[in-house]
Amino acid sequence: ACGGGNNDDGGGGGGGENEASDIGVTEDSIKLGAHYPLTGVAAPGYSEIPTGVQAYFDWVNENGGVNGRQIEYIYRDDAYNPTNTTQVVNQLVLEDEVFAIVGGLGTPTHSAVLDFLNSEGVPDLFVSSGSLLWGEDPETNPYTFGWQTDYESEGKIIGEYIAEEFPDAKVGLFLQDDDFGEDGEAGIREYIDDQIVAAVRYTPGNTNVAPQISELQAAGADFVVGFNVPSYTALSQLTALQLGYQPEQWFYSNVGSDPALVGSLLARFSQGAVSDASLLDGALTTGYLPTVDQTDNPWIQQFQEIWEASGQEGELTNYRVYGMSQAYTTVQALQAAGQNPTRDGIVEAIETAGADWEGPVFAPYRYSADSHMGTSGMSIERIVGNGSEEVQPVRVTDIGNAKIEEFDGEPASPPQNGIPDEESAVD
Amino acid sequence: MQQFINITLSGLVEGMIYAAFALALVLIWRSTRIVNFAQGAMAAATAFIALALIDAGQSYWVALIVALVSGFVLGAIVERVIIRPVEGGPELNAVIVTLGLFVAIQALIAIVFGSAFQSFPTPFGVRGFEVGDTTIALTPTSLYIIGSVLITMALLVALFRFTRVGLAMRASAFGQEVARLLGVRVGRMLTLGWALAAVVGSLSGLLIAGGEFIYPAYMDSLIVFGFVAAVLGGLDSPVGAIVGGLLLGLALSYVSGYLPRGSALVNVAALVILMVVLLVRPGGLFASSVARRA
Amino acid sequence: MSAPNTPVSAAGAATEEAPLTATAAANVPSTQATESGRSFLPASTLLRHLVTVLLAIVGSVILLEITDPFTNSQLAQLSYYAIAAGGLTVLTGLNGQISLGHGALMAVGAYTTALFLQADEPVALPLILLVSVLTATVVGALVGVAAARLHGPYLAGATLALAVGLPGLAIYFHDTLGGEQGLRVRAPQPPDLFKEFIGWVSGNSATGTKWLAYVGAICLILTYFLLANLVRSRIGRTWRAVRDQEVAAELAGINLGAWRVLAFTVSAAAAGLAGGVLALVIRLAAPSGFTLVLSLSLLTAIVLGGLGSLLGALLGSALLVFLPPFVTDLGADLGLDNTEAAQLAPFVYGVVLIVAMIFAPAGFVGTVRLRWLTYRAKQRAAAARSSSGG
Amino acid sequence: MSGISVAFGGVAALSDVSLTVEPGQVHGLIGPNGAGKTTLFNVACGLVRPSAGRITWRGEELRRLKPSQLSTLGIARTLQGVGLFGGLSVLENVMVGAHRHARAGFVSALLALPTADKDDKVLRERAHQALVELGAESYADRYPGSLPYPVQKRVALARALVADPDLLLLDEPASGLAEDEMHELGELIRALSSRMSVLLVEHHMDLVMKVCDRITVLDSGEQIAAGTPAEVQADPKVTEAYLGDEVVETDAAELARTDGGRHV
Amino acid sequence: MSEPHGSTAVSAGSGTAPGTALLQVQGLTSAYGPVRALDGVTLDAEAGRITAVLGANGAGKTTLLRTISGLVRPQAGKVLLDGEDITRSAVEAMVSKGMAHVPEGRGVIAELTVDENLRVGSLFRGKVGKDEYDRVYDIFPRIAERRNNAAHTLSGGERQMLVIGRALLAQPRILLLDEPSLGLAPRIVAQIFGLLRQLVDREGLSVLLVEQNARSALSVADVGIVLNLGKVVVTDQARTLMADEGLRHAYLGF
Ligand SMILES: Nc1ncnc2c1ncn2[C@@H]1O[C@H](COP(=O)(O)OP(=O)(O)OP(=O)(O)O)[C@@H](O)[C@H]1O
Ligand SMILES: Nc1ncnc2c1ncn2[C@@H]1O[C@H](COP(=O)(O)OP(=O)(O)OP(=O)(O)O)[C@@H](O)[C@H]1O
Ligand SMILES: CC(C)C[C@H](N)C(=O)O
Ligand SMILES: [Mg+2]
Ligand SMILES: [Mg+2]
Repeated sequence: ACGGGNNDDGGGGGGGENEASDIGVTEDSIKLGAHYPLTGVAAPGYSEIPTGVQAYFDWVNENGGVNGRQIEYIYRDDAYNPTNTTQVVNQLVLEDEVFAIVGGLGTPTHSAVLDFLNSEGVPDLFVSSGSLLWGEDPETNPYTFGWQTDYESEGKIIGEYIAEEFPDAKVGLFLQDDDFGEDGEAGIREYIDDQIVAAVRYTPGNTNVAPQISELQAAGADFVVGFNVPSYTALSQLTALQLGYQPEQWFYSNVGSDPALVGSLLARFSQGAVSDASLLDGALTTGYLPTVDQTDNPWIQQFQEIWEASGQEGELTNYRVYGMSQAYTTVQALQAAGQNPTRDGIVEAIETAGADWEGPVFAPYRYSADSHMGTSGMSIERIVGNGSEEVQPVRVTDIGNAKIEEFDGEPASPPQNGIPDEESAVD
Repeated sequence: MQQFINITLSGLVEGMIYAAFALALVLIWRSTRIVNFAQGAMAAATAFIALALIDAGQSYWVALIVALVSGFVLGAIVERVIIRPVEGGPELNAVIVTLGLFVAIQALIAIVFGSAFQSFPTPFGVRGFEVGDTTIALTPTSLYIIGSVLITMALLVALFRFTRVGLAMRASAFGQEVARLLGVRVGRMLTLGWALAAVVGSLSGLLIAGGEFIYPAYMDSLIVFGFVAAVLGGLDSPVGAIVGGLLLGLALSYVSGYLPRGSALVNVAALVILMVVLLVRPGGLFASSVARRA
Repeated sequence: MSAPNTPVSAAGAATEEAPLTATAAANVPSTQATESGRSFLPASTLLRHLVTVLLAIVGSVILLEITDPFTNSQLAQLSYYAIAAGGLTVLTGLNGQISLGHGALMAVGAYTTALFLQADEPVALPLILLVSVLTATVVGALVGVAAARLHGPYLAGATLALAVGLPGLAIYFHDTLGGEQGLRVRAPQPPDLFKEFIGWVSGNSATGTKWLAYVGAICLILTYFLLANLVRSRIGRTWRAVRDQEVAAELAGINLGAWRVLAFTVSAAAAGLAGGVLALVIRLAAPSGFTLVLSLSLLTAIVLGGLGSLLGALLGSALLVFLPPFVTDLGADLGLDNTEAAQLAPFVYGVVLIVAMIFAPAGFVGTVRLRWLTYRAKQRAAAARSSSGG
Repeated sequence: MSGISVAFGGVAALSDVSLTVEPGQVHGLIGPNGAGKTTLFNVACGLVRPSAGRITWRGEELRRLKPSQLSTLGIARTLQGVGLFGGLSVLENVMVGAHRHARAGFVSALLALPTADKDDKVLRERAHQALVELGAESYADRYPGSLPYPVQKRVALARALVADPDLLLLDEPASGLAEDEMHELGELIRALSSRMSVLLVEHHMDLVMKVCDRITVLDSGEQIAAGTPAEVQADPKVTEAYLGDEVVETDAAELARTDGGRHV
Repeated sequence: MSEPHGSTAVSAGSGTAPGTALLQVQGLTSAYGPVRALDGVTLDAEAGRITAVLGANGAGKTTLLRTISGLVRPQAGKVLLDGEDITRSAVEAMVSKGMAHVPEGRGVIAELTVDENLRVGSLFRGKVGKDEYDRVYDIFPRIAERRNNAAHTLSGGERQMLVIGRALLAQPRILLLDEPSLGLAPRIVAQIFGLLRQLVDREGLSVLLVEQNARSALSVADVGIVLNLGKVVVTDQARTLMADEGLRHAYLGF
C-alpha cells in the first residue's frame, strides 16, 4: 500500500503515515487473537504457551511496537473442545475484530475454524500443531499457515536416522491414536517399515498403558519410538519400569520430550525407585527449537530476559519458549506486511519472504505460494540429565517423497533487543 | 504368558482404583441418595493440599492424614452449606448442584494451584516385583493401593452392618422424616455420610495420584469409570463397588491389550459391559431384592 | 406406595406434604388451563401453535437482523443447544428418564450430516438433516429399549457410559469417521433466495454465519412446534403419567416400556437434528466436541430453565451460551489476564448452578409460575376470608 | 382364577387359591393383614406372576398377562393407597384412565391435527362425566397433592371407572374415609354393580357385609372360607382368624380389659 | 375436668400423676402456605389416659400431631410437655423427652429390613435387650416371620404393625398415633387398641390418638376431642360423646 519499502527500520515508522488499513489495525495498534486450552484436561502445559506469546508481545510493545503499532493480544479458552473453539474464534473475529488469529492450538480444535477463517479471509497464522492440514493445501486454505515441523517430516527424519544408525534394531512404535501418531508413523515407515515389530496406540485420557507397553515387550522391541505427549512419556517410562521392560533405546518425538517437564514429573516418584530424570537419560529426541536447559543459547538467554521483564508468574518453560518463538515469527510477518498491513498483504508477505526468515527455529520455513508448511527440519538429540546434546545436526525435508538433506545454514542469533527487523515484502 | 499376567495385574490395580472411587460414591448414595459428581473434584482438591504439604517438606504420611482430614471437613461443609438446601427436593436438582460444585471446585483448584502437571509421590516403590527372572506388573505401590482399598471396604461394611451409627446413617438416608421422629439426628448423619464419603474419595484421589501426575482435571476419567463401576456393582453395595471396579478394570485392560487398537475401544467397552449387565440385572450385580410394586 | 426405586421424578415433591413445590407440575401447564384460559386464542391446538410459530419466526428475523454477526453466531449456537434441550425436556421433564448421554446422540446426528456433506455433490440440506434425525432416532430407539427398564442412577450410569462410549467409536473407525481429528464440514453456502430475502428485510449482507443462524432458527422453531404439540397432547399426558406413578399408569393400559422407548426416540430425534445443526455451525464433527460436558450442559439447561418446560429449555440454553463469554469478558474488564479470566468463567458458572438450584429449585420458569400461583392462591384465600368475615 | 399360588423367596403368599367373580356381582375378598389379598389382585393384574394356577377371563385363559393389557380386556383397578399422578391435574388424571378409548395416534399428536384435538375433547368429556359421577368435578383443575384424602380416593376411583371396565378391582377403597363417606361409597359400589362386576378388598366389615354378594376369606395365603356374607360371618374360622372375638370393634377396650390371659 | 373411665391401674412409667395434663397444647395455629390447617387449637392430653382426636378428613388432625412433634412449625401457640415448653425443640429431641409419634401412612423405612426398622426405633436409647424386640414380635407375630425381609415387601397392614411396634420400643411417656387402624383387619385393630389400653392402664402410658374410625377410637379412649376445620369444637369424655347421638351425627358421621 505504501511506498518506500526499504525505508529505514520498521520500528521507527519512517516515511508514510500509519493508517487503519484493515480490520483490527488502527493507527497505533494491531489486534491479534488466539485460542488455547486454558482450562480442562489439555490445560496443563499448553496453557503456558500464550503467556509466552504475551510476554514477547509486551516486550515488543515496550520497545515501540511494530511500525509504531502496539500489539493487542487476546487469547481465549476453548478447553480443547472444537465447539468452544468455534465460539471463541467467532468472538475474536466478529466481536473483537482481530486482524489475524495467531497460534491457535490443536488439530481437532483448529480444524473446526479452518473453513471459517479462510472463508472470512482472516489470516490464520502459525497454528500450534504439526498436522499437515495447515500447510499442505494453500489453494483451499490460503489464509492458514503451519509453523512447527510437521509430524510426518519428523517421522521421516527419525526413520532415516534409525535405518542408518540402528539397522538391526527391532523397532516398536508407541503412538497417540490420532493424526499425530498416524503422520509420525507414516513418516517413519517410509524408512524402516521392515524393522518395525509392533505399533501400539494409546488413547489420550486412558492412563493405563500397561497393555500397550506389554505388547511392545512381548513383541521383543528393543528400540521404542514414541509419538506421544509429555505425560505419556512419563507414563510409558513408569510402566516400563513396572514391567521390568528395558529396551535398549527410547526415542521420543519432539512433542513428548520436554526433558525438563518429564524429568520433573518423574523426579520424585518414589523412594529410591525413580530419583531424578535418570529414567529418561540417554533417550533420543528431536528438536527444532532451543530448550530452556540450554542456558548458554543466546535465544534462551534473550527469552529469559523477556520473560523476567514481563513479570508474569512462573518460570520460563519450553512451552513459553515455544510461544515466544511463535510470537517472534509473528512479528517478522507483521513487519514484512509493511507499514500498513492488510489481511491479504500479510499472507502475500509470508509467502514471498517467509522462507528466508531466521529466528530461534533451527531450520527454514517452507512458506511459498505452493506450501504453507512451517519449519522443515530437526536435529536429533540425546537427553542427558535435564538437558540434551546433539547427536545429529539439523536435517531438512518435506512431506511426501521429498528427500532428507543436511541443513547447511548457520544457527541464527537473536537480533539486538530480541526484536526482528524484517523488510516489508509487500509493495 | 507374561503379557497376559501383566495385563491382568495392571487391570486389577486399575480396577482397585475405580473401586475406591466407586466406594465413595456408594457411601454418598447410601447416605443421601445423591450421586456426587463433585466427588472427583473434591478429591483432587485434597490431593493438591497434600502435595502442597509435601512440597513444604512434610512426609507423605503427614500429608495423607491432613488430606483425609481436610476431605472430611470439606465433605461436611459441602453437605451442610450446599447440599442441605436441595436434599429432599427433586433428585435432578441435587445432580445439578453437584455438577456445579464439580465445575467450581475444579476451576478453583486451577486458580489456586495452577493447571500444570505435577508429580505426586508414593511412599512405596514403583518397580515391579521379580518372580523368577521376569518382572510382573505388581509393584509395592499397587499392593499399597489394593490393601488400602480392601481395608476401607471392610471398615465400611462393618460400619453399616454392625454399628449403630451405620444403622442411623442408613435410616436417615432412606426415611429422613421417620428417622427424625425416632430421634435420629438426621442432619448429623447426613453430614457424617458426606464427610466419610469425602474421606474415602480423597483416599482414592491420593491413591490414584501416587506415582502419577496430578492437574486440576486429573480425576475426570475416574468420575466416569468410578460411577460405572458403582452402578455395575449396584449402588448400594460396598462389596458391589469393589467387584464392579475390578470387573471393569480387568475387562478394560483386556480390551485395551488384546483387541486391535483396543485402547480406542476402552470407553465403548465400558458402555457395552454396563449395558449387558444392566439388561440382565437392572439394579446392578449386587442389587437388593426387586421392589414390590403395589 | 413408596417403591424404593422411584425413577428420577420431576414431580418428586408433588406429595401430600408439599404440593406447591412440585416442579414439573408447575412447569407443564395442564391441558384445560389453556382451554379455559385466555379466550382470545384460537381453540384449536394447531392454530394456537401456528400463531406462536409465526410470532417466533417474525421475532427471530428481527432478532437476527438487529444483532451483530457475533451475536448471530451465538444464536446459531443457542439453536442447537435448545433443540437438544427441548428433546431432553420430553425425556427427562415429561417422562422422568434421566439422560447424561444426549451428547452422544447429537454426535450421531452430527456425524451423519458431516458424512453426507462430504459427498462431491451433497444432497439438499433439509434432506441431510432429515437423515441425521432418522439415524439418531434409530440409535435412540435402541438405547431407549435398553434404558426402559432402568431407573434413577442406573439409567444415569448407563447414559453416562453412552456419552463417553459412543464418541469413542469415531476414534476406532478413523478411516470413515476421521478419528480424533474428526470430519470437517463444509457448510453449504446460503442460497440466492436467502440473500435476496435478507437484502429485502434489512439490507444486511447474507454471510455464511447469518445463513447458519437462520438454518438453526428454522430447525429450532420447527422442533419446538412439534414438541409443543406432543406435550399438549395425549402423548405428553401419558408420558407424565408414566413418570409420576408407573403402576397406576400401567393399570390404565399404558405399556410403560413402549412409552419410555417412544420418549427416548422422540428426544433422540431432536438430539439428532441438534447434532446436524451443530455440525453445520461448528463445521466439524469430532469426538472432542461431544464430551460428557456437552451432555451434562444439556441437563443443566433444562433444570435451570425449569424442568418440563420448553420455554425453560430455551432459556436454560441461552444461559449456557451467553454466560461463559459474559463472565470472561467481565473478568477481562476487571483487569484479570486472559488466563485468569478464562478460569473464572467455569468457577462462576459452577457457582451459578449451585445458587440457582438452592434459591430457585423449580428452575426459572417454574419459579416464576410458582410465584404466580402462590400469589393467586393468596388472593383467593384473602377474598374468601373477607367474604366469610363479612 | 383357580389354583393360584405365589411365593416370594421363602414366603408363600398364596397357595392354591381359587375364586370366581360372576358378572354383575360384588365379590368381597377379606382376610387378615398379609393374607395375600393384594397379592391376589396383583396376580389378576399381571403385576405378579403366579407359580401355579390359571386365570380365566370370559372363558379364555389369560397367559403371560401384562398389566398394560388389562384395560383393553375391560378390567380396571385401584391401588391400596391412592397412586395418583402428582404432576397431572385431577382431570388429566382421569383422562389417563380413559387411555383405552383414545383413538388419535402419534402422528396426529405430533402435527396437532384436528383429529387429535377432537379425540382429546372426547376423552375430556368422558373424564368430566366420571368426575361428576363421583362428585369431584369441582376439583378438576387442582393438583392431587393438595387435595383432601377422600377426594383423592374419589379421583382414583373415577380414573378406574372412566375406562368403562367390566370388572373393577378395588383395593381398600374405604381406608381413610370417614363413616359417612363410607356409606356413600357403599351405595356407589352397589350402583356400579349394575354395570360391572366388582372385586373388593376391604377391612371395614360393615361395608363388606353390606355391599358384597359373595365373600372369599384368605388367611396366610390360603382360602379358609367362601360364601354369602351371612355364611362367612357365621364361620368360626373366619371369626378366629380375622374378625376376632365377635363384634370387637364396638368394644375393643372392654375386651382388652377383661382379657388378661392373652398377652398382647 | 373429666373422670377417666375405669382406669384403676397404677401408672408406673410416668412421673406425672394420672389425670394431670402431660401434654398441653395452647392456641396452636399452623398453616401450609395460604392454607390454615390449625386455628388456635387448645387441648390437654392427660397422663395415663387415651385422648382421642376425631374429625373429618382435612380437619387438621395430622397437622396437629405434626406440629406437636415439631415437623411443622406453628405460627402461634405453645406446646408443653410435662410443663416444659417444647414448641421450638428439635424433632429429633422429642423421643428422648418421652414423646413418640407414629406418623400417618405407615412410616416404615422401606429399604431397611423389619428388624433394622425396629432397631432404629430404639437407637436413641443405647443398648436395648433382645427381649424387648421379642416382645414386639410376640405382639405381632406376622412381622416376626418377616424380620429379615426389607420392609417394602410388607403388606399394608404389616407395615402398620411394624411402625406401632417400633414406637413402643422407644418406651415413650406419651404416644402420638395417627390413624393406627388404617388398613388393619378388625382383629388387629382390636388387638392394638386393647394393647394400648393395657399399656395405659398397667404402665401409665399416655396416648394421643388421632382417628378417622371414631367408633372404635371412642370405644377405647378416655377423652374425645373433635376437631373441625382446624378448631376444637367438642371436648368431652369418650363415653359421653359415644352416647350423644346428636353430636355423633353432627361431627362423626355415625
Ligand atoms: N403439605 C400440605 N400442603 C398444603 N396443604 C396441606 C398439606 N397437608 C395438609 N394440608 C391441608 O391442611 C388441612 C388439614 O390437613 P390434615 O392432614 O391435618 O387433616 P387430617 O384431619 O389429618 O385429615 P385426614 O383424616 O385426611 O388424615 C387440609 O385442608 C389439607 O388439605
Ligand atoms: N414382592 C414381595 N416380596 C416379598 N414378599 C411379599 C411381596 N409382596 C407381598 N409379599 C408378602 O406376601 C404376603 C401377602 O401380602 P399382601 O400384600 O397380598 O397382603 P394383603 O392381604 O393385601 O394384606 P393387607 O390387608 O395388610 O394389605 C405378605 O406377607 C407380604 O409381606
Ligand atoms: C498431539 C497434540 C495434542 C499436540 C498438539 N497438536 C500440539 O502440537 O501442540
Ligand atoms: Mg393389601
Ligand atoms: Mg390425617
